[in-house]
Amino acid sequence: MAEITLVEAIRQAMDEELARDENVFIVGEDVGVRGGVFRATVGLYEKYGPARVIDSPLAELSIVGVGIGAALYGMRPVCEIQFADFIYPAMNQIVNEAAKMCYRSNGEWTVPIVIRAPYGGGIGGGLYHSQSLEAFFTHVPGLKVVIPSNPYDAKGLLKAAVRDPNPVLFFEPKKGYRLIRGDVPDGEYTTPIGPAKVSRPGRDLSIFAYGMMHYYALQAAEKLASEGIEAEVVDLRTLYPVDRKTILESVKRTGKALVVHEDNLTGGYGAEIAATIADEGFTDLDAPVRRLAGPDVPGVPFSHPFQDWFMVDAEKIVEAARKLAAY
Amino acid sequence: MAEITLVEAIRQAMDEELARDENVFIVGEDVGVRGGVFRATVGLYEKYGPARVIDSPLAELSIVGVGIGAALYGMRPVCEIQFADFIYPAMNQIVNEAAKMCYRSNGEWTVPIVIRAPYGGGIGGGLYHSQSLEAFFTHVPGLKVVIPSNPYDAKGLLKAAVRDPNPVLFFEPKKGYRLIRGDVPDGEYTTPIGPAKVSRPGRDLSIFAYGMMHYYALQAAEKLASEGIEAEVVDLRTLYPVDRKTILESVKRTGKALVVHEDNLTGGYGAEIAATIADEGFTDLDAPVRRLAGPDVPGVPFSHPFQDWFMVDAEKIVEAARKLAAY
Amino acid sequence: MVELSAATKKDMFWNMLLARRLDERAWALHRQGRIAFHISGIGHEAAQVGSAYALQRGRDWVTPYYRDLALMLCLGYTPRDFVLSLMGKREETTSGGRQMPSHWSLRKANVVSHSAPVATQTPHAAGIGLAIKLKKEDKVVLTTIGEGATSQGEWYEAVNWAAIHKLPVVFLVQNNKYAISVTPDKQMAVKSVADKACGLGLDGRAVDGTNVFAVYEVMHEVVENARRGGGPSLIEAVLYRITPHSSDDDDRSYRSREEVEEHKKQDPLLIARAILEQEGLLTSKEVEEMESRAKEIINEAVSYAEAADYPSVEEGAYPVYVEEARRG
Amino acid sequence: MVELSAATKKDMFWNMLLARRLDERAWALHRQGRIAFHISGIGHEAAQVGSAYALQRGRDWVTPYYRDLALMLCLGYTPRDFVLSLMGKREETTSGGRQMPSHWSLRKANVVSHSAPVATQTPHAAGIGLAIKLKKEDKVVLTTIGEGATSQGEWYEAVNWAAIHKLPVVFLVQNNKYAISVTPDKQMAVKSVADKACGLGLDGRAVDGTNVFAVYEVMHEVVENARRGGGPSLIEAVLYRITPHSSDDDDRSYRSREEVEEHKKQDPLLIARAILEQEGLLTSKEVEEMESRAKEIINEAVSYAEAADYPSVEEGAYPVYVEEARRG
Ligand SMILES: Cc1ncc(C[n+]2csc(CCOP(=O)(O)OP(=O)(O)O)c2C)c(N)n1
Ligand SMILES: Cc1ncc(C[n+]2csc(CCOP(=O)(O)OP(=O)(O)O)c2C)c(N)n1
Ligand SMILES: [Mg+2]
Ligand SMILES: [Mg+2]
Repeated sequence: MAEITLVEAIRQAMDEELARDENVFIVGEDVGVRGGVFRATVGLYEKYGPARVIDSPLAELSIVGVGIGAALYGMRPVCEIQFADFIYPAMNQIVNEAAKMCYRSNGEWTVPIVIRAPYGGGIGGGLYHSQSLEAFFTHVPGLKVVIPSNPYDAKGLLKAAVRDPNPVLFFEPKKGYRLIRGDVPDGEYTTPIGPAKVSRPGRDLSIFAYGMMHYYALQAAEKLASEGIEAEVVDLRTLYPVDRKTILESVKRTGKALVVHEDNLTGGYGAEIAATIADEGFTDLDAPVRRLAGPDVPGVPFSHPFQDWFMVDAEKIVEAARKLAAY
Repeated sequence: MAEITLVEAIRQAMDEELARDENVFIVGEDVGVRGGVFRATVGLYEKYGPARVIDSPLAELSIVGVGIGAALYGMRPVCEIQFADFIYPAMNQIVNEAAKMCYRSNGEWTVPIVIRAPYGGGIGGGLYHSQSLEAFFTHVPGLKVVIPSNPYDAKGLLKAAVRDPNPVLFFEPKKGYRLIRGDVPDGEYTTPIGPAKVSRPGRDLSIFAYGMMHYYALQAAEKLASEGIEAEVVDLRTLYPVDRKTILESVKRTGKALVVHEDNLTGGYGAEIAATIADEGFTDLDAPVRRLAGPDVPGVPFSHPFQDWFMVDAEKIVEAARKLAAY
Repeated sequence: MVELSAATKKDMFWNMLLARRLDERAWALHRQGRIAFHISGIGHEAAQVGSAYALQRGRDWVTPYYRDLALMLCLGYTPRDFVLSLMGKREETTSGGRQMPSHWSLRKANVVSHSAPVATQTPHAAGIGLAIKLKKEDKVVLTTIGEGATSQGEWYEAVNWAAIHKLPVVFLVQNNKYAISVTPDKQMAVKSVADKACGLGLDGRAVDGTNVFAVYEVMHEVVENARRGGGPSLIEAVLYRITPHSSDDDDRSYRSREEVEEHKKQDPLLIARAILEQEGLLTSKEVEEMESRAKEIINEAVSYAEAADYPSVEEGAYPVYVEEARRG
Repeated sequence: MVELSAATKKDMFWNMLLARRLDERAWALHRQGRIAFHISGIGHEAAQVGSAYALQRGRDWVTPYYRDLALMLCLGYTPRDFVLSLMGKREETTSGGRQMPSHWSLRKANVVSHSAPVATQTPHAAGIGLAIKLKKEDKVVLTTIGEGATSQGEWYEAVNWAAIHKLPVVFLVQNNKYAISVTPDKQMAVKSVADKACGLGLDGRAVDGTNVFAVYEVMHEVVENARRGGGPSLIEAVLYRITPHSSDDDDRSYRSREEVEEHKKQDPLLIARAILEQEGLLTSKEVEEMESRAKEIINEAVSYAEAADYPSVEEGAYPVYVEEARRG
């Protein structure tokens, strides 16, 4: 057991999977000698060589499209998109190809690919190095969408993603890369893709979050507890397909739901969670289903007062939870 | 006043806007001599010439990207994406460029572009000629997303879209192109982008729909009325930014909400409507907020029994509404 | 080049003929209202059959496009498979009735499932080529496309990958002079699609796509070159789309009947037949026999498919994920 | 070509020098922790200044990229504007503090706002070129980019458009040998970026991007050719990125110090100075004067920007739509 950072957990997962299965390879911009701009692949090029850790041309469409081709052949590519903000050129390959391949060929062809992308703001990246893109993909049957909130899950989920026979989008909260630390066991383990996790039980309201926002939600719950409000925190982890059961059970216990994400509000991922609760959890509700999310602007603006204004943080969660608890 | 088809209304709108403003031009695949694969631009090439009605290379990214450039220069491009299913290569230009231009330049640059795309199933088009894509764009601040349900609105909204200083995505229910007919006045008019419309008042429940589903919702309401259930039908028309006021007022009147779309359920556009109601309309609700939508599969499968299974129709709306009314 | 045996040459002709008659039957079925959609490969047979025979069929890989009926028949796809697909029947082999007709998939022949958005199959070919290279195997990938679709950035990125990494990929462009209604001068500023190769750093050549043996010769050379590690090639097969784009198209709006009639003189089937007859390898009688064999096979396929069941709707819900696949 | 006057040549040198000193100051501010991010144009000055002077500045259009500080200064962007941007202050001219530094926009000089995703500005240039052509005006669009970003399909599609329609666009590629850590041999299979032109059907040329006058000469020719309706050109300016990719980068992980030092000998600023001195157009004294003028201007810019206000947060909510723009 050792305490490591989120990014180190991710690096370890790739290292171990490269060692385990020779069909696994890494492809992306600057993943080779540079070790990735966030250093998530550092040392892997030296250890596994240029055939297993491939510096791609600067072209995301082909990173994914070529990855899909290799996956069709039986390889297990792990594609890195340098920032989630740059994934759009690959949308056609992800949504029309990877996601639909199994269904459209009635299971004849499958695409076991992992697409990793750092997401989220709070790091001074402005409109184009801060985006959260889960809402674009959590609407696409055939994909799995995973967002870890801590090193243990990050490592276990990424290893599971590499072994998953389906295309998996793996979004990593880049602000947490070095900020979030946690214990990771020495031996081999995976964390199943699918189940959400009640990371802190409570009775007064449920807070649903993931990634960086889950980190803040736990901090908020701590603060709320000191005020006598017991918030249950649920880490969604696998956003798609989502674990509706855990969500609804939590609402049954607490009667109140606060869905938190950093992406902008309207049409964001939280809408689906709120809609699910408003339908299947309706009779358990003691209050409106609340969402706390980024404002409806085109991105996280650069100047730091703007950024602080945009970002959801522990303080804002406390405030929203406090109001909801008092409803 | 003349009764015309949906596609003819769209054609007329472009014809009139081309005549009105020399900055307007049409660009897309086969929009020239061929008059568009759905004949939406028929006759325009002959009337306005190859400089105003431009056959693009087979490359959607550049149809939109070049359109954006021309719009920056002050032109008013109307870009046609032959089928909405083929819009993904242009996502980067739509989401990262068109949508964010005004905000990121603090209003210095604007992109008055219209992107038209036929959407939806029920025409034997299989996975790749049947997609509904509104959910990808109704999450993107800076865009406007419009879907007309009848010839009158289609003409008025498209003319308004051409004159709108912002980027407008205009999705057209292709199944309704020739099926949906309606009166259109002879003179000039526009229909404002923004407001939803109560297209049929009722007291027992509210049905929220748009495009083809709105057409079916009206049929369903007719049927329901014969059973003594008075459904209020709301045509959302402008999906983004959405008219929350009209939605919430309707729920206040009826106490029950059924959101209908043909796109698959999870993460679909209906989630946002349901989530809004579950928050701001919570105290008005007498029943769970229901959504009726396509199944969570990667697309509309080709074989006609499959297609019938996938598609939401009047019958399915009646059934869902009946259940909700009885709640 | 490897000299083709008489039997092989006749076999090539037979596949062209079978593809043509099957394609014609599809048009007939459409006119009769027995099917809803057909997209045709008439005029493309030489390019496809010549290419197919240059492959180690069943061993090499293919990411094809929708006009490749003749190619598919050479690779083991059957007329029955095709008619099942036209009719969207349950037994349909590429997708169980999920995809439109002519959206191929044939795992046993390493033919990858493709979609309708043009050019998406091209990066897959590069990726398969990369995998072959990483695994140090001596296989080749063929990927096909129309000339219009080479305007997609997707195509450029894929060819670029193959060129950089010297991947064993052959990019075959079937230049039939139209992308629905749009002519090549509106797609590209180069005179020939083959010219695109020089900007990407690979070998590029144009070949008469109406002559099956000419196509075979060039394709055989570049396929074997790729197999030996010589890297990718871009081959443009110059031909003509004799039919409308698809059964939904009305080509009279954008081209004259005279133009089409003129090109019918360059019918690849007639050209192949003339060559074989001139070489004394084929008699009229043999052609007649082939014709009736084709008719028989196609009749059988139509009856079979028409009697076959539609899928039952519950099946439509699967397999979204591999875990739900019945046959994976 | 038009012979440049002595005054103009000195002016070009001055802009290079000012850009260099401003850029160096940005690095210093970053080391001091007074700014959070800088992306540098050191080594790119000749390519940019030579290009700027080939334009009818204020009349022609530009869709630039992030390294274009020297270009922007020639077009009327000021050191004060730049430092305001580095610090994200309210008065910041390109975006009111919304965008990262070096994401230019200067409406009065027809410089279009660009984003971080590389190559997205290229289709905009084609579209502006199309508009100019449709309006029958005699303006030209310059668009700039790095060599790595020419791997994007987006770039290919845009250049293709310009070539097909003979649009008045000049595509300038600043080949600085790196895309962050990735070298051109991993981006393309052609020897020179200029070779990409032949596959797209336009004129392509490489020029020594460290010699401002050589760049000017070529750019002047192709800009005027485009203006006359002669169509687009692709110009590769060959140079070297002397600094790390950005202040977030550590280039020691992928290139040696020796390599960098070697290239510093080809410093465009030194080369321009040597040429002007040799031509007897510039004295050491004049250079000294320029140096102190630059220092003064930059000092003023830094003091001004540092004293300036941050935006107030309510402003962050606007202008998502044109209707909400305060200044539109
Ligand atoms: C991305 C995308 N855009 C548009 C279409 C609609 N479409 C189908 S085929 C076609 C023309 C293709 O022309 P070409 O590539 O020359 O192939 P051909 O059909 O002539 O063999 C078009 C525009 C599509 N399938 N995919
Ligand atoms: C679409 C996209 N992918 C990745 C990045 C991250 N990125 C920023 S600059 C850069 C390298 C650009 O190299 P090049 O085009 O050669 O320009 P240079 O920086 O060398 O001037 C990369 C990979 C980006 N900005 N946009
Ligand atoms: Mg064609
Ligand atoms: Mg570079």
